[in-house]
Amino acid sequence: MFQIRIHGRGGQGVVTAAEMLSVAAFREGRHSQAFPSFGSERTGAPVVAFCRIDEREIRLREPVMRPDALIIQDPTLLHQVEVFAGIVPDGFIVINTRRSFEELGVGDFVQGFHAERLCTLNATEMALRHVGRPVPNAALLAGFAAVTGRISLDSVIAAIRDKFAGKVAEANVAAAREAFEFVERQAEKRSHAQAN
Amino acid sequence: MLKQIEGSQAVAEAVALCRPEVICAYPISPQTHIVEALGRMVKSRALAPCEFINVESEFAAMSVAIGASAAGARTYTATASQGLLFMSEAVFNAAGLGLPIVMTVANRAIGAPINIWNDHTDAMSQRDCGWIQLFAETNQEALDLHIQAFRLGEELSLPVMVCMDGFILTHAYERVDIPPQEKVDAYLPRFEPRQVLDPAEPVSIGAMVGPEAFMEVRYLAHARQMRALELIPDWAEEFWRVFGRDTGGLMHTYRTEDADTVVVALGSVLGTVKDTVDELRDRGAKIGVLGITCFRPWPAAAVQRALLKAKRVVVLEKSLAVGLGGIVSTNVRTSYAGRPDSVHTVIAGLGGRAITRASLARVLGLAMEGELAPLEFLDLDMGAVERVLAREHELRRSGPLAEAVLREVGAVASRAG
Amino acid sequence: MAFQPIKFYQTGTFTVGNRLLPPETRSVQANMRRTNSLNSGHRACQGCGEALGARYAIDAAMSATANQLVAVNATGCLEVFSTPYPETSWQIPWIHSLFGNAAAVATGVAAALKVKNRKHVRVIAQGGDGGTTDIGFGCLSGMFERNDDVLYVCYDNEAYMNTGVQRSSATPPAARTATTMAVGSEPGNVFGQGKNLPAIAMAHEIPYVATATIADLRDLEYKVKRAMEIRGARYLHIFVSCPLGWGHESELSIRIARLAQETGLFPVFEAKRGEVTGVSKIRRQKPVEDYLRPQKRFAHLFAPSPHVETIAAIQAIADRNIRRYGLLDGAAA
Amino acid sequence: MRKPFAITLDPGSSLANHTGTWRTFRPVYVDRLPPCNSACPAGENVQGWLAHAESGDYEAAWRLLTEDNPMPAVMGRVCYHPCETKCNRGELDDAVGINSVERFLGDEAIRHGWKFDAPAGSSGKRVLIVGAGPSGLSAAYHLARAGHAVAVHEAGPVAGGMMRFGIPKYRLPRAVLEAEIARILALGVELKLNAKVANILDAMKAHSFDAAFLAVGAHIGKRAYIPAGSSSKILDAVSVLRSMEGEAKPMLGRRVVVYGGGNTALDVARTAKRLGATDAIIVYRRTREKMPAHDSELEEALQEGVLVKWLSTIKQAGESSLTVEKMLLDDKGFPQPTGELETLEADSLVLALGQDVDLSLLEGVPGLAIENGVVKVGPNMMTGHAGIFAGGDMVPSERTVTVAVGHGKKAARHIDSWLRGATYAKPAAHAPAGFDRLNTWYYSDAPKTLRPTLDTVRRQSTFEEVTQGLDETNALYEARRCLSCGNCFECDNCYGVCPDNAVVKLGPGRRFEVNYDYCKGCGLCAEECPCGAIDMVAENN
Repeated sequence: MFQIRIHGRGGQGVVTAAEMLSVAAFREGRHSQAFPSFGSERTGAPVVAFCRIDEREIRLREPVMRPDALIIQDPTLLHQVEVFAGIVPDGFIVINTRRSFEELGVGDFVQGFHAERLCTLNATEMALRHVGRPVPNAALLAGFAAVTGRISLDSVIAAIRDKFAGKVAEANVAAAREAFEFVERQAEKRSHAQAN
Repeated sequence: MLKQIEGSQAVAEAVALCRPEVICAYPISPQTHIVEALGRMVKSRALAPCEFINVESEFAAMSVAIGASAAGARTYTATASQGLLFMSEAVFNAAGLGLPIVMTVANRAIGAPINIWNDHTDAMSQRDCGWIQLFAETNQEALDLHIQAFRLGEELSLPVMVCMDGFILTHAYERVDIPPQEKVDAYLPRFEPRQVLDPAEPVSIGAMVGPEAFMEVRYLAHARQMRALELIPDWAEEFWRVFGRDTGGLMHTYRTEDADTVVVALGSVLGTVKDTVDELRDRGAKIGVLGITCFRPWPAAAVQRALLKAKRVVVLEKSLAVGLGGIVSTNVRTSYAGRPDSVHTVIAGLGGRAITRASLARVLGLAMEGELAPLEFLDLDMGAVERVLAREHELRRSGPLAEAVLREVGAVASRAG
Repeated sequence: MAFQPIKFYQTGTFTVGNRLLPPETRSVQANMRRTNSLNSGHRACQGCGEALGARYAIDAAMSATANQLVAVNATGCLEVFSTPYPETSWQIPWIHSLFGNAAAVATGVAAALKVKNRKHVRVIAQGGDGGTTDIGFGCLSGMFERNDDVLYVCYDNEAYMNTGVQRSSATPPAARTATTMAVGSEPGNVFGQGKNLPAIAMAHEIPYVATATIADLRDLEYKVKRAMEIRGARYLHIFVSCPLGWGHESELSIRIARLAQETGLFPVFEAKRGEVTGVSKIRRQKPVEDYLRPQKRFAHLFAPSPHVETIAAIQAIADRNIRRYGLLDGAAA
Repeated sequence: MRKPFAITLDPGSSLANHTGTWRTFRPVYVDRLPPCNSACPAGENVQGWLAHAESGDYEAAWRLLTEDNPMPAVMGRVCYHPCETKCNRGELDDAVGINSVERFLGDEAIRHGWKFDAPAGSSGKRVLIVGAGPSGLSAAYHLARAGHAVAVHEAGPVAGGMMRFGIPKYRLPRAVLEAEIARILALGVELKLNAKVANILDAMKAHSFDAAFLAVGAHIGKRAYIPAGSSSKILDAVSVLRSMEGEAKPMLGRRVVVYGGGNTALDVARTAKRLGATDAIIVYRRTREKMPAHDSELEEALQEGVLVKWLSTIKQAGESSLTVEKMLLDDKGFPQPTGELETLEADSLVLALGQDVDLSLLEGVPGLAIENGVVKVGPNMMTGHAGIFAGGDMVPSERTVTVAVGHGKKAARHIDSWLRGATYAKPAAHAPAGFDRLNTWYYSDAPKTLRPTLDTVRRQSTFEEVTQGLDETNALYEARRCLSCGNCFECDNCYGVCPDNAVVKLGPGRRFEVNYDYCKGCGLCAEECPCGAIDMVAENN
């Protein structure tokens, strides 16, 4: 079972992200479960959502305590909430930021992680460009897809279209595509760097 | 048809498939998504003919439902928590009048302190109101139970409450199989009311009944629920034949064949319990699970059979009978004749406190070692409790309790657990 | 509206029937084939104004709807005395649910009838002043606001009679009840604004609001008939006297209701969409004493020593009504 | 449907619960005697015939009226209607115009030529009636309808008695009088004119009558001693009025003085005016309050220019003048002379001091008693001599046409019984229907309609009828002002106001009855009955 935890703030589509992720996995014939950290949070307050993906029926209802992957939609949360709590040693971390892990001041923390499982991308900027609003979730999901390879970009796009309609959907799709390519390119660079 | 959708959406689609004629809605979390979805369907005529009525309170919601049902319409509403308590008088009345209303209760705690998260206190507070109470383990079961509920209620002329854990199920996205309309129509016949307000055949419904007949009326209510105990398994089976799913019924057992220890629970927590039990089994423990689907009427005989071989029973429940302990466990004891001491009550998940495999494994371990207290509170911060008690002891005006506890545990509202 | 003196007839339209009037202008109650919707054998007190008002209203509604009627009843005297197991006095489809939810139950019935294409069957909700102005107020207001197709009839006897004459928000100033005893320096009920439900109903701007008394049958029947010609939320507030609770002789029930109107203490009018469109003028104005004296609930105003100021204050209420509604000929409506 | 036990019940099942057992008082429908009926000297069922008139059935009304009084057209003109004086409606607004409705019915009957039903059969008995005045004609009518052979012997040349010789044309047109007399005669009554009965016993024997009713009236004008010169012109009122019916009108001159205070005095004065007198002066000993004449008549007379000298007596009559003495009322109200004299110009003096009865026909009748110039009769109108009855002005009583008609009816009833060897027992009268029993709220406001009157100029010059009749609409209106005191008129109030549906409506004309199985005895029906036709009676247990 693969477990994802998504951190963000109310209004950033954190819950929607988890739901889209589950829909994407469902489209690939897998069982999945998405649920919010049930609360009455208002816009701006820290929010958490979860997603589980498995080949068999998922019965577990506890919150994700040991995530295999983290999606952090808002880097300003890093020092407010224990976003890394319970992350597995070789887990995936996707952060919405224009800076690097080092610049974010969590370089030491991610020392032990596989470099290729760490990913930062400026999803908000991409969202603003394509969607016109700072809703980074679609782009981040695409980034997640790219860095984890757990789901295909097509599934993410299908999930986006399942959730949104018309212009909004296509704008998010565009943002997703850009994010996916961006992360792929980062990976290539990294592998070249290693090669050399 | 398989869909990856939110639990509330799934229930809304199930209700729509049952062709309700009157739906009353009053918003309260976490029930809102269900009636919102139904409202959309009625407005778009996807669900027709149907009257969707935005009422001014839960009390009115149930009252409108009473009127609609008495006039022969298939009637649905949904509520939770404070809402269920606010409509309580009408809830009892609907049962007393024998009106087959179906209501979803998105289980949620009862204040004060106000708390919007999940537990079973709301449904349990109404356990003696005369309604049939069914608890869903998954969204698929929640969906299926609604279809069964209309069939059951209308046949017995009794209202049915379908309980599903608030947020945990209502807001969870998972895979559900939405049955085709023709199958639902085949399973659920037209509503043929036992009594109806009709000028062609006038009757007075809701007469005042004195001592000379009240006992009989109440006995008949009981008898009707006893009859339900016989019918529910049959209909679950018929449901299985039509839809190919073994959902509903009175209860479900999991790995209880050779179990010394049986965990009894209701609702969505069963999933977590089953996973925990698998882990314990892997470590060689002889443990199983008994999931209660039908809490009212209480399936005394069935539970008794299921627990026959068990040496000890751990009842995990999301509600507290303050001053007594467990509510479900009190019911279980009646079906565990002669060995009430071996029934342990574990109160868990009140007000949305997460119930984790780890914590479950710990208390079940204790149970199997015979170390578990008769009444246990899962993951209770005893330190915080003691510090509050100590302050109360010192100060007469020790301030509001809830705030005191929050201060002690230093909780953040958005904390995951 | 109200009475129109047809001078050519011995009694005009003041009597229930009047053999000299053409049949179509006689009252429903004069008809040998009236439905007696609330039938004999009920257990109401002798001279019960509510029993009378209920038969008047429901029979009129029955005749206006060709007997296609369903009634919803709030808890209270009417419900208790009409349907004690094993007997009911109702000849029509009737349901009692709770004290405070008659309006909502009626909404449900109306919704069911609509969805079943049976809109020709009409719905009446009825209750006493307690079930209407107090505990049932929320549901009533909701029914008004949604403009549900229900006629709500309030039988106002100005206190909780079923439970032993306790004060309701419809209890008039100075009146003695079991919870506003005639003791102390200001005996009886307080002088408050009260809860003017017809006015509150009008504030909802529902299609039709009217008041009536059991002393003016023709007017009452006219208003029920009128209400039944309209769709949507309608409210009829009927003043019904209570020999037990008010402490007057059983044969005076109608006379006292008439005095309530003739003093101006109970204005009789009708309103459409929140605007008063008709007023029953006072025929022979009477001082409020005439109304107060026969009722034991006001006895403390006259003995041992007369409370002149209190009586004057009650007269002032009557005078205000007369001004506000133009109850006297020549007075501004 | 398989209804849930107890909470759902079948309609109307409470009929099994007989709430009548709660009752301590029970409503009972009663009939009371309305004041109009009880006040009518002719014993008319006023309320009864008004009820028919209310519903527009004038013939039915007329037939019921004439059960008691065969001359409504006359009554509607000359009756002083004590019924209206007693009418309960008088306490509400104005009394119902019963008299005007009666006249309307009478005139309708004449207009349509309605006839009385022929006698049922013949009794074989013969009755002699002496005098064709109101009393005699009334008796003749009732006896004839009872099947007896009736012969009326009238001394005068025409029938009518005082109705013709005492009441001037302008109050009672002769055509009306003759029409109603003709209708009575049409029943087969034999009328002999100019047939003065010298001795009643001989007359009865001669034509073998089984009984006799004497109604000769009082036609002899009273004289008073007034010193008078030979040339002074003094007449008596009766002769003056009688001569009005003949060819030669009385010569009264330009200045006429009438002495007396009764209706006759007024009739004479008003007649004098119409005959062209410039002055018609009534001299009366007492005040207006003491005057026996009816106020309405005095009013009309004054309107027509008749003058009255109150508190005056005539001392002496000269050739063309009278000496009049002023009087003063003593503390007992009797006029006392003051010695203060004055002279009054007068071409003639008419004495209207009352009338005496000509009793000559009674000489030698054994057992028959006479007192103050009138015949004593028992409660059954029979004189001291078996088989001889008497009524009208010749027996002690108020002398009005209506009283006379009443006597005729009463005597007829007793004569009829006497002839059958029985004694007539008057059915017991109902208790009175007082105003206090009414619930007047229910009656519409409806002031009385006044009958139109002829303008004064023509009243001074002609003998046209002064008071006109009502047309159909206002007669109907007037009839409908009746409160039906004490007797159910089917307003349906009791049926409507019973909270227990315990009053049963029996249908038009059949009134109501109480279903005592359910009546709780609240008393609303009695309280809200407009006409007081329901009593609350204590249950005896």
